Amino acid sequence: MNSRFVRKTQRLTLAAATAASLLATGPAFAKDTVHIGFIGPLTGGVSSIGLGGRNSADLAVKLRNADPNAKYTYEIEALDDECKPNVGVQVATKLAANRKVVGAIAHYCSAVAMGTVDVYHKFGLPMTVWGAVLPDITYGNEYGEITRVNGTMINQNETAAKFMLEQGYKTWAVIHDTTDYGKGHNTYFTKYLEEGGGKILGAFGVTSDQQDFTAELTQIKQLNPDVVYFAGLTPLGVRVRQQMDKLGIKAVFQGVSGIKSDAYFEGLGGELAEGSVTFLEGAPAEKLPGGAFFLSEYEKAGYDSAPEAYGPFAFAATSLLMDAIEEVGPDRKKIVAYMATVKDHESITGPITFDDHGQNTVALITPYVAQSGQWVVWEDSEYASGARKLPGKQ
Amino acid sequence: MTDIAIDTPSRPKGWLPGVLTILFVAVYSWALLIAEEDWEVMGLIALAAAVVVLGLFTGLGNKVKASWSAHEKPLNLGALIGVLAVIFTLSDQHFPLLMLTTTLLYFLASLGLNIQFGYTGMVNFAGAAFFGAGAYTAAVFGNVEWFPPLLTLVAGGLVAMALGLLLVYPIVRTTGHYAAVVTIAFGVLFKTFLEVNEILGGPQGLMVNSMRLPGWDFNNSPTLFGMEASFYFNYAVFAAILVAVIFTFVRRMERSWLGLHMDAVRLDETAAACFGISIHRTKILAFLSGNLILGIAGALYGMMISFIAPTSFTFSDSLLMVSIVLLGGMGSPWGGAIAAAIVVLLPEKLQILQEYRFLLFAVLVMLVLLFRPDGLLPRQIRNYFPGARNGQ
Amino acid sequence: MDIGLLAQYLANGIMLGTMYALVAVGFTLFFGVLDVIKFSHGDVLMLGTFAGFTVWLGLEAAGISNPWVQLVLILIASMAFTAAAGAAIAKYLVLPLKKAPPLNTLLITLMLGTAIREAVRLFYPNGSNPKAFPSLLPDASVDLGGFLLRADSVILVVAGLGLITGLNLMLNRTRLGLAIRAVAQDEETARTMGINYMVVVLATFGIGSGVAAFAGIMNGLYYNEINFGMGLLLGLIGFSAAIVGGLGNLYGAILGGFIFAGLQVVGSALLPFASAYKDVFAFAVVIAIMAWKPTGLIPERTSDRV
Amino acid sequence: MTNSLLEFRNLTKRFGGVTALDDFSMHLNRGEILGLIGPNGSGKTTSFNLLTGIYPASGGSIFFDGEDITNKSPRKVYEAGVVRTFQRSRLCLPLSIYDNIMIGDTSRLKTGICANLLGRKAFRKQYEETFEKARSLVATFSGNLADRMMEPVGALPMIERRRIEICRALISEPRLLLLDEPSAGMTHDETDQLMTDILDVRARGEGLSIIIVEHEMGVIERITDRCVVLSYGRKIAEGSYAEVAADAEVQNAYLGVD
Repeated sequence: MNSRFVRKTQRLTLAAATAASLLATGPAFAKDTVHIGFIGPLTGGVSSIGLGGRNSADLAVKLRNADPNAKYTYEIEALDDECKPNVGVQVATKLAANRKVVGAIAHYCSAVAMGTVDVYHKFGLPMTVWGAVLPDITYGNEYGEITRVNGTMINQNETAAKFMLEQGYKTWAVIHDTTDYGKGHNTYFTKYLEEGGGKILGAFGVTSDQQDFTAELTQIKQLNPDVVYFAGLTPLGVRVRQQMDKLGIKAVFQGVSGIKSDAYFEGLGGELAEGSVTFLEGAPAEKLPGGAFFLSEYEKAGYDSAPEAYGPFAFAATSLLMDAIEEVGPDRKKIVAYMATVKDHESITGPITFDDHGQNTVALITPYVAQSGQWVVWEDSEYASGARKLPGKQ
Repeated sequence: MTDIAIDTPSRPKGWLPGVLTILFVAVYSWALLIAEEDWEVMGLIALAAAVVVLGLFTGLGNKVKASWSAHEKPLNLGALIGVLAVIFTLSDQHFPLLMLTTTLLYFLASLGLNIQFGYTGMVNFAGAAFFGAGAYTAAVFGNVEWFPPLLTLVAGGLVAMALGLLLVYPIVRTTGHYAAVVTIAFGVLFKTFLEVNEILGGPQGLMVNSMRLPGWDFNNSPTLFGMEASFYFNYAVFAAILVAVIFTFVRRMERSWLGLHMDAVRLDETAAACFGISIHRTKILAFLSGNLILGIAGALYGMMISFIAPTSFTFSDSLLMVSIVLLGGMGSPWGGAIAAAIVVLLPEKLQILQEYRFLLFAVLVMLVLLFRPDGLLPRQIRNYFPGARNGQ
Repeated sequence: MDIGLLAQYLANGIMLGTMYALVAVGFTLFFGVLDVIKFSHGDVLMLGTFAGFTVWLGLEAAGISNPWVQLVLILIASMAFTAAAGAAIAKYLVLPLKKAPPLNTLLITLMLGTAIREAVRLFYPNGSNPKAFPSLLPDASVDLGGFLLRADSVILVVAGLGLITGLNLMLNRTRLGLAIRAVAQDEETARTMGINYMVVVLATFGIGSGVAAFAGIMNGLYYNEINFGMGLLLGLIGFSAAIVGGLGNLYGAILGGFIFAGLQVVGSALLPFASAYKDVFAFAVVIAIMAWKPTGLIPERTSDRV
Repeated sequence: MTNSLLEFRNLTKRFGGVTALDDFSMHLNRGEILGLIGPNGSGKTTSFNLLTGIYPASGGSIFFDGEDITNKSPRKVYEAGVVRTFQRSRLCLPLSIYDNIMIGDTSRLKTGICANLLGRKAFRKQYEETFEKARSLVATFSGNLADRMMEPVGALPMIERRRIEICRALISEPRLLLLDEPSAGMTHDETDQLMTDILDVRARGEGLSIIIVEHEMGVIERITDRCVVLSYGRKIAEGSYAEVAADAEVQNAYLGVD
């Protein structure tokens, strides 16, 4: 484990312990308050992820504020993009137009991030993505303001294609939402799957708030694929999975990182969810270098919802931003310059290194399977051990 | 001939109350726009309430009204100058300018709806769709290199008008609830179409290029007296002037035979037809000119916020626009201005309200409909040439 | 087209049509007695469905888990709650505006719909998120060559059609039905004949709303998901269906409901593009029908007295 | 040119199964005042509605000044010179007296967008002229209203509204005026005054013909040249007031003996 990280962790724990005495004696000197922004889907179908992200960012700020060595007091302004691009642009503009805000951690929904990157660039606000996976968010522009701590969907789909082919499946039908997110997943998955020899029997685009999939699924049933690959977010995924059952489609339900949330089980119940497969970049929090520390602090803080899949990334992004501010001061331009130099920066998700597009490289992809009402890392699951079987396998 | 004028011209109504109102409103909006703390905003709202009560019970309001109708032209001009003055004092503040411009554009949209709904009685539940049609047109034409952006604005209006043309046939043939279903269906259809149609960005939306005048990109920050102003300054000034021009036209339309025909059609189609008023012509004219204004407002709005998506133009947004007209008072353009300010600014300013805004406005409109159906600033009786002695 | 596929689409169309017709008859009933459009209908339906959902949560917590018992209790609670809400709206919002222009009623109920929708979103626990509605009906199914006939779908359709038939019988065979029809025909005369106007109006709004709640529960059982926005589209479709059919009588609403469902199914099955275009198609046809028959397919008698 | 200004030929109107007007033929001479009388529901207002194009006729035809105007739009009928008042007052209550009267006249004025919005000088001239015209017309009926031209009609008592409605009909200098129960809700003296005023206006211009539907037989007796009596949609009598009043069938119809 990284030694500097441990030092910092100890420092933080120490800080927490002495917080009471500090409060009693009063601060030795008045720190300046620095405002940073957080944007994510706090309401709507994917709000559990957004709230997890916000809580994690909030936790990072709380821990830093308890640290007597921090130069500034941080205040986080959390805004809701509702996973809608236009709302995202609205709140991003609001955040970026506010001069007090020097940096932001933003977006889980790729479609939203695609709309807002121009706003951050226009206002020169450094923004670090904590959850959106579409490659174009960092690679589709030359904006120095935009960085991302989590991985993109490219690696995810490469692993996914390879993994599923290894399981012996031959044919797929694709349902993707028609945002850049769903289309992107479809593109990369198709590419890697066909390179690996898999066959796509049909692909269907659906809108992100569609209710009824009878038409698509009826056709899919006729195609009779081994696997239904779904590229979209949880609420849509729940509906598709449900209606697959209604029409008697027995294929494996393979999702993308967008369905890796607890809401998937709340929507479906354990029985229907059972055996769904999904992929997430990065190692599971418990297995991450600082993951245990993060999870225990998160629990201690008493948030009423889980950090979810991208909480650790939000925590890491927020910490990174605050590290930058500590280093260069609360100045947008300087922070942007600092971000360009980030290399092997410790975080609870592992070292962060930004390439020339501000993209962190997260090579590790973890497959998950739905087992008894929760997402279980494939290697640890009864499916890997052979105690349970995915549909269509002997 | 008996000639006892009600208002004896011996005591001409002064311009002072009007000017003071403009000054007050200007200072007030400035204060409201830059207020940041909730208590400041609360205080300002309380002040506004106090002023309204004062105006109602001391007769001050009537004085302002009288002053305005006696000196309408100079006072309207004064109001424009007031808005511009506020814009100048806020010239380097991004967010207040953005809000001010949004208010102006919603006001503009309400003028369009007013022609349809307030005057002619054709309720349009697809206001946001036509507004969106303008914005999408701006997005499409804005990306065409050779297309002059000023014309994009006009194109936005024309496309909204052309879409209106598609609906004109069912709309003039139907009345009441049956007509309502036509616009409602269109509003839903429009949003769904944008969502499923990938050419126009699908559910994700589209980037919109900025407004440009010859030699001037609106996304550049102008320099004023050596200070760098916000790029929203461009939009604010442009929107204010646009609103002034269209306001003048809408006012003239109201104060003409066309306006009279619209009222006649709204109040009694059968009687209007019996006096030779062409119901169809009047309705078509009202619907299309209303859409033209909605489209223009939408186009500029799209260019300003630079990103649009189908979810910006939903049925709920259309309802919000109808709310503005109802809150302000049907057929009352100034009422629309006040209502637009309330609907746009209040939730932005009072963060607590942000989440509750749709609920708040829905309840507010219900109360207005139940207890003050004429709106906050009820429409005045038509006066073709205010200030003129004739007829008074 | 393959027979199995065709059957699947047909089954889907019947299901949706029944649901829409149940919503549409409410609009027709309200319009009949008061000549008003109560646009909050869809959102009242949503409210009723949430009430039913809450009852289900309560039953689960209380350990009553027999699906049939649950279903009956949910239906009763939901329909009763919705009926009460509908009657209350009639009493406090619709009747006070009786003398105002009819558009005002449309507007006030539209706004009420927004208010209900927003209130559920904001105040129901975790209300902005979709809720998983339980499957309470047996999920047995018969595979008929590519077409899966499910017991729950059959039960839902039969129950829905039964309810519509019952409603029709009630209108034509009972004293209350007679009174409702009398008021719809001519309020003044009905009053002079000793019909308690207020009771009839409130009963009509109650019945219409209760029937809609059934559609809401049906929707929940079919899609296994409810959310605060579900009433908006259902209400819009119900309204369109009632208008397209013609506000004059119940058959118009039923016809309109099935036409709309038919359009959606045709739109999703036969159009050469994504099935999401089905609503675009259906609403476009609605507009076209309005252009062709400005007072609906089964028009009401004109009442503009000169 | 014939002497008859208006002619109904076998006019029929059915609503569903109800025959509101049955094979009704009559004519109106130029400059004549004709009383159209009959019990409630006998088809008087219906014949007005057919004549003004509000309802399409089920059969028969209407000739006005030698021209077939059957099923012409209300607008065309108005343009031919036929105006009417309504049984239930149909004024636009929120609008001013002037506006309401101008509704009766504006479609003959220039209503193009350019003329109305851009050429405000010319528009103003038009406005000032019509204002004087409307005002002097109102002054004929009610001197006190002539100074309140910019007040909303809704604030006026019913009687004044009736007068405004007649002004609205007369402002366009029509050739045929259809009065549908003008005296409803008025006292005897007020009715008398109103009739005198109408005759006054008629005397000023040239050849205004009038058809009046009225229950007040005193009025009919005083002002009409001729009467047509309807019962259950059929014409049962025609002639001077004295003649029809003496007709047995008419008496039966009114007494309800049939």
